[in-house]
Amino acid sequence: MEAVFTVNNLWILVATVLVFVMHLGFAMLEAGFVQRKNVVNILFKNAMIISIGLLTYYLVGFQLMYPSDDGLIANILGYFAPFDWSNGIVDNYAAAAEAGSAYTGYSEFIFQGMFAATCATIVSGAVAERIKLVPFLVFATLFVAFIYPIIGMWGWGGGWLADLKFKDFAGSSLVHAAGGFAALAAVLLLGPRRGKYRSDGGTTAMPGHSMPLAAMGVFLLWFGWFGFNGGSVLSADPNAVSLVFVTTSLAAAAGAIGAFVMSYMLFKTYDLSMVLNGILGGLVGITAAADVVSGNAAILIGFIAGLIIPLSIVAFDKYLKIDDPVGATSVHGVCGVWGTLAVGIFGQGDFSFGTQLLGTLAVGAFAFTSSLAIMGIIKVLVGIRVSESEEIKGLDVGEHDMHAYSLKEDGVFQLTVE
Amino acid sequence: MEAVFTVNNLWILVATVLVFVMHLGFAMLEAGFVQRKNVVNILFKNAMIISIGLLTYYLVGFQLMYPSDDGLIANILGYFAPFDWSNGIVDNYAAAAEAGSAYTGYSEFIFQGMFAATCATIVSGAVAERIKLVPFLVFATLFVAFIYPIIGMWGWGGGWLADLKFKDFAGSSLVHAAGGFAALAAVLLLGPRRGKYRSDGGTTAMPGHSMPLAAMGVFLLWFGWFGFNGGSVLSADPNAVSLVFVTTSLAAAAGAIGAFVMSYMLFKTYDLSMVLNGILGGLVGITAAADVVSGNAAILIGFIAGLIIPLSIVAFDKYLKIDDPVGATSVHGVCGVWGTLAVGIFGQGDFSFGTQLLGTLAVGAFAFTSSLAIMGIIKVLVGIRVSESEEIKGLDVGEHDMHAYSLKEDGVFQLTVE
Amino acid sequence: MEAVFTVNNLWILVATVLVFVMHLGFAMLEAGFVQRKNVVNILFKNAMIISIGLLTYYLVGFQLMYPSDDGLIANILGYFAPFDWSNGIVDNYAAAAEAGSAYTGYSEFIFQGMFAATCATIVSGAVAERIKLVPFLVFATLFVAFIYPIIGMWGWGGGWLADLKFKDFAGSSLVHAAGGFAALAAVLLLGPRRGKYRSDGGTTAMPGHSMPLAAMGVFLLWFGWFGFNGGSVLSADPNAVSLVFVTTSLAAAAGAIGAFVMSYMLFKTYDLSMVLNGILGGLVGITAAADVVSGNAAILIGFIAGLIIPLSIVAFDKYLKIDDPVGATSVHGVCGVWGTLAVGIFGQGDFSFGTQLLGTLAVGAFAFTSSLAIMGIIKVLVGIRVSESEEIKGLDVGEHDMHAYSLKEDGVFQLTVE
Amino acid sequence: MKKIEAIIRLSRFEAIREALAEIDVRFFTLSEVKGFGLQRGETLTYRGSVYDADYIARLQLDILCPNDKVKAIVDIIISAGRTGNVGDGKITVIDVDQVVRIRNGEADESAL
Amino acid sequence: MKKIEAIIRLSRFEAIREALAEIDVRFFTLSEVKGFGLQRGETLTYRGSVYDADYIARLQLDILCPNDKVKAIVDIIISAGRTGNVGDGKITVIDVDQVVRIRNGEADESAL
Amino acid sequence: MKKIEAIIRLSRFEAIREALAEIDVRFFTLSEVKGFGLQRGETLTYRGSVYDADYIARLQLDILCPNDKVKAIVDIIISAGRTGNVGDGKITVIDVDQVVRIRNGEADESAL
Ligand SMILES: Nc1ncnc2c1ncn2[C@@H]1O[C@H](COP(=O)(O)OP(=O)(O)O)[C@@H](O)[C@H]1O
Ligand SMILES: Nc1ncnc2c1ncn2[C@@H]1O[C@H](COP(=O)(O)OP(=O)(O)O)[C@@H](O)[C@H]1O
Ligand SMILES: Nc1ncnc2c1ncn2[C@@H]1O[C@H](COP(=O)(O)OP(=O)(O)O)[C@@H](O)[C@H]1O
Repeated sequence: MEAVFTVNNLWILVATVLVFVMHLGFAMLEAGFVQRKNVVNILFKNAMIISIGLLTYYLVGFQLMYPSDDGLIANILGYFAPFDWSNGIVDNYAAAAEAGSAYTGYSEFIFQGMFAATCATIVSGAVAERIKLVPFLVFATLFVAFIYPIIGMWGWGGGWLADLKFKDFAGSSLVHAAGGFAALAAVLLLGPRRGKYRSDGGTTAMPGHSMPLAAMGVFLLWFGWFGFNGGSVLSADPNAVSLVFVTTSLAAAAGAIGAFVMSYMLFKTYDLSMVLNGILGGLVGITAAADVVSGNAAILIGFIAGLIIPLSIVAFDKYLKIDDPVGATSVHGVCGVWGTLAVGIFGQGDFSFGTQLLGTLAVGAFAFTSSLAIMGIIKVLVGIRVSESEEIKGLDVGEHDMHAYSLKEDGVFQLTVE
Repeated sequence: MEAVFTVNNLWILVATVLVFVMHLGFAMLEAGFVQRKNVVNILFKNAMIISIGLLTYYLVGFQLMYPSDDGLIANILGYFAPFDWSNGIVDNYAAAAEAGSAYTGYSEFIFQGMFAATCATIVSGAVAERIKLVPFLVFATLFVAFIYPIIGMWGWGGGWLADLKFKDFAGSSLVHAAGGFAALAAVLLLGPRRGKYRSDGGTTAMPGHSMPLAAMGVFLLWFGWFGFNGGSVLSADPNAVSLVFVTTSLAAAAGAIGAFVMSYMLFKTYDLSMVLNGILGGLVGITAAADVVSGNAAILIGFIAGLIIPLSIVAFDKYLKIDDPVGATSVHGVCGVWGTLAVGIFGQGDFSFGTQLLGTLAVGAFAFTSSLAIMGIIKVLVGIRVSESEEIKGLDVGEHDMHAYSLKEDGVFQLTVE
Repeated sequence: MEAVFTVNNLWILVATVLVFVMHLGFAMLEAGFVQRKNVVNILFKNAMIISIGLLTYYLVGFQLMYPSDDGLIANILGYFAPFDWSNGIVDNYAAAAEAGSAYTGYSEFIFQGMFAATCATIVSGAVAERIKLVPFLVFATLFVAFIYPIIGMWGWGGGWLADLKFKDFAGSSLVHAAGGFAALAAVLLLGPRRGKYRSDGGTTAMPGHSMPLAAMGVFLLWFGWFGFNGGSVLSADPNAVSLVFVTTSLAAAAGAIGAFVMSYMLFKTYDLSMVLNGILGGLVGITAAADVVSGNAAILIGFIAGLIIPLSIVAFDKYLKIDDPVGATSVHGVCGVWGTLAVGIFGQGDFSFGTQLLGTLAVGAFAFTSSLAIMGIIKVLVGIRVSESEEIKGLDVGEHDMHAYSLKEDGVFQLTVE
Repeated sequence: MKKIEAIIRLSRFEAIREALAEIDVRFFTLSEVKGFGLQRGETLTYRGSVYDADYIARLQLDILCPNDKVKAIVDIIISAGRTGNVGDGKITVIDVDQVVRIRNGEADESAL
Repeated sequence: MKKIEAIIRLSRFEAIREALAEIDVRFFTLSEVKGFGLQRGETLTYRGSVYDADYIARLQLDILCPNDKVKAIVDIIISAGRTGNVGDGKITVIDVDQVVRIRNGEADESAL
Repeated sequence: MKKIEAIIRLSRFEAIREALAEIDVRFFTLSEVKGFGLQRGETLTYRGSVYDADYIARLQLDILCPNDKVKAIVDIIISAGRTGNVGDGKITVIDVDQVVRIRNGEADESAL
């Protein structure tokens, strides 16, 4: 039994490493999708978010999400304390395994910590190219400290959604829709990038500066998702983990096809950025149901997510005039909701569409309103948007006194934009 | 025994994740080796191939490659059906382990699926910068649906090569030479890039647009190869997997040295692109023999593969006038053959050089002729090559209406080539 | 027990793969931090170092580091021989596990080999943009063949530091400070880049050419560090490995915060390159103590390392006028020393600050003087620095006849600098 | 015929282009240049070393036109290109001997 | 002396260069410019927003030459640079007061 | 007024800029160009194919100035830009009809 415990624990740790890579994936995806003048800024935010996220989750988030007692208040709001170091260790592996435990407390913390930081990262792409650095970091800290853990506790920490048998395997709602709706709130408060919506009613295309970075980001996210979904089995159980690998991969693949088809129908071209987002949509879509559907259902879930992506992106971008440079609201928000509902449609087991709908709406509404509140307060206090002149010259020079791609060679000269 | 089953299965899954990363490796390598105007196109193809590959293998390829009965027809051609979902699960881990099984059916499918997609990717680099998108995707689909599984079945699915005791551990022939010879067929039908061979008999250098991307791709491929070869042990057996890690790494390293030496002798310069291809040559070379050679032999196999690389690339490029922008025919085709033969020379065990030769020729010939047939039919029906004007302006604008590196900042302006 | 052995061995192999990725991380980090005209050169060096490093370690280094007898001479200098292939195999897994063994000889070799190559890579960044290629490769070979193994043997191969109970868990001193001090020696012999220190006493900023590559490198290094530290547990022991994951991550995160704070205080801007180096500083800092400190102590160790980074980089760069383009001396040298000392301050167990100080000084002094000697001899014999005109036009054209980012499209034209 | 060379701000380009189109000047050649003048570049920092990016990205607009259109074009660029801040740029007018259209060899005014 | 400025297609550059070499014109300066004229740029799409890349990449060839070589050079560029499609570009000839070779201070014709 | 166009080496730029500043010429426009002349580019190799990079990166410095400053500027550029090796570049002086400052419409000498 010691061996069983060890292999289960090892998988959680390997999965942790894979989820960590998702932060690189997000960093590259977002860097690729922003303009050249804002690249340092987005990289800076990504490097800080994983760091702040882990520390905050250690100091506050973890205990809030997995409250150790279950009194009334704790059940709703959890409580506030750092991760209890003495809970990390398992005394007797064989006994623990016998008792159904699959990993140490340290493993649990670090695996969950990577998730928490992921959720904050989702917001950073949507608000790119115009948000002030420090206010954003404050928001991210509060988000990981309170909003994410409270939502997580509802579904995974023994809260009311868990009691209702709401099913969200690895977090279509609890992570992705939460991040997506928080992003939506932030974008609404922030407004579109300067020049995005013209006075003639048209929408200006603002192409990302590097498709190789964006593509790399998506491949790395898929790579990391094997840990995100596979690790959410919370053991190395062969059937469960391998099933999740298959459903996750098939959904991602089908997401690419769905986006390929729909974007061709809409735009009459083969749009790489849509196919990349389609893969992510498929991954987000399968995340809630990855362990309770067949391969065929996984393909369908992913394919539909892929179809949704171009429609949703265009709807936000052109019709609702909500400016989200990386499509986080569509990928994580809309596909997160779809994935949660898909459990109610395709899930093999005792799942209720109504509960799924209720759960995802509750999560979305809470993430949205609480983010709106926090971001709104920050906006009132110190402002959240860079000045117009800083936006024109770019946040790299404005916030970081730096270019992403230096033009200086041997002291010859250095270019400034405007 | 449950623990043994679990750890074996876990390794296959981790190896799956590593083989997945090879797709990112290929995408970056190929993107780095093409011209700036064709980067979106190559990324698009890579994103689609992994997606189409997995789905096709699920729907057709897997059952064809591992036919469940072994009647006469099945033994030659396999049969046509989607992956049988109910075969995914293992009922009793301990019993399965006792019976020698090391992983679930899901694990087998997803690990093999990643291989299948890899094989199709090999072709994409060789035909880069001039093939039409949709015809290529159709070819890739048919390749993963039929050609690859039939070849795979011969050697790994109980087919005639298996009966002859042909040894190809992880696919020097069955994956790499198959891909390399398919690439050769495609390139022959397609012709060289415009301007590559001048009327004065000279060869125009068409440098890849980004060496950092190419180098990243090679490191990622080496990274993934630990799963490709290590996972092909098909269990986590400590001696076997660790032996394979050592031989694989030493051969890759020796491949770099071989290419370093030979390219310096030929060109009197330190050619990064050759050293990168040398690493890949070493990896392809060791793939057939990775579990049956010593460290010294692995070094020799890799070193010779490294020596072969510059010779073969120059032979194809300058003398045979076969235009392969990434060197796939040399890396996968020629080194694949070399690796297969090396089993007959260095392999510790009962291996016959003649059988190895027969096997690799059969695989190469079948991959070549069947690819020639499929691609030829597509060529006749709809054409496989973009128009000259599209080739001049680049496939990114031609097929995707997009630039890889946008020149547009804030709506100021956007550059078109010609 | 067979299962326990298998899972332990599997973790060492997975950790090997992760440490391998650190080479990609270094390659990208260093490529990002050099000027555009020296990118091919740095990539070439990184591709060669891992290759040369593994082969050299196989041929010489491993036996020197882990001498099989322990006579007087062996205890000090080890002895010279290739890795003994027959030692790779374990006959009976269950028996071996019972006897406390956790992995095969092959696993040990390949895991250690990746470490050895890492140590040589540290030097390559510091000497970038002006060192001659072949002399550097000769140095790297000798470094991996002799200097690193001798130092490693002292601490990990039963040498005198081990006898003194010097504690260096995964190599803050034995790997990182060794590399950092070797880098310092090389930089002193080599001198600063042309134009770096002006006649007016000022320091010229020479910005790296690509922040996305640099950021990617740091994320990949953090990724690989899970294997570097986690694998140094030398088994998959759940408590130990998961504890190490937590301390490693928290220190890296705190390093980012420390560098954020200190660089803002010093420069009044949010310097991405400092935050990236801060993460690395935190990782190097925790490496000696990762298995013997609590989360709080890990945060403190990382945070202090992060504070040190900007101070140390500025001290070297501006005041000592030691020109190290990537900050290897600060990240690996200074933080390596700090990490070793931190064991004496925060380590839970019987550690002596004095021994830690003695050990890190001995390691630093030996790495420094022996590197100075080797590099000095090479300098006298063949020279180590490229010519001034080569430095101006860049090493890519000078040593490799190649551009990192080709400007040639379809044979239209090709640009040379000067 | 004259060649008008205008050094302008990137951010005024769209406005100038639209204004020129209104007086039917739709053909020109653009290049990216670096300007050094009264307006100074940003102060940048790299690993603690502060340096000035003395140069400012500008666009140079080259317009070939008949003599009688020069005044109109110059006036349009001044009004559409002005922000009033230091750094708005300069317009230069140079005399041209000859203009030929490569496509058909048409020369001078008919080549414009 | 004159300065000839030719705005040409990227794809005709090699041909023009070879043709010029035949009449012994081997020295010139090139710059990358963006042309706006009758020929329009590609239509691009990004995440569903269609936009025109109004500008077309062109090369500008600057050749300094004595007055008597102008006609030959212009003719060569016209014949080697022509595709016959809209967008072949323009050649401008401008009078130059003075040319100096930095290396040795040689002036005018001997500086060419 | 004149427009001085100097094609110079990248590596001489700083020296020229400082020398110009000493005679109070602090405003100019730079562009990156590719030079083709007596000095030849590097020989490059890609996957075994050797090719010449015929072109050499150069900077073009455009300086607008009153007639009486031309000689001083040309002399300064010659002395600060010279290495004595083939490839130091050329200075061209062109007559300018008119210069206008976009910011305030000031014309000619007062616009400089
Ligand atoms: N004497 C000059 N010669 C060439 N270009 C000049 C000259 N003076 C100014 N310029 C160009 O005009 C741009 C704007 O000039 P600047 O002096 O900053 O502002 P303003 O024109 O508003 O006075 C400069 O960046 C430079 O490109
Ligand atoms: N009036 C002009 N002023 C400056 N450049 C011009 C002018 N007209 C054309 N050009 C340049 O010449 C190029 C070709 O011109 P275009 O009108 O497209 O074709 P054509 O010369 O064949 O009629 C344009 O892209 C532009 O760079
Ligand atoms: N006739 C010319 N027309 C335009 N530019 C020229 C001409 N001759 C030289 N140049 C420019 O001057 C640069 C230096 O010229 P080159 O002949 O190499 O050296 P030097 O001026 O020392 O004789 C060239 O690279 C080119 O940019």
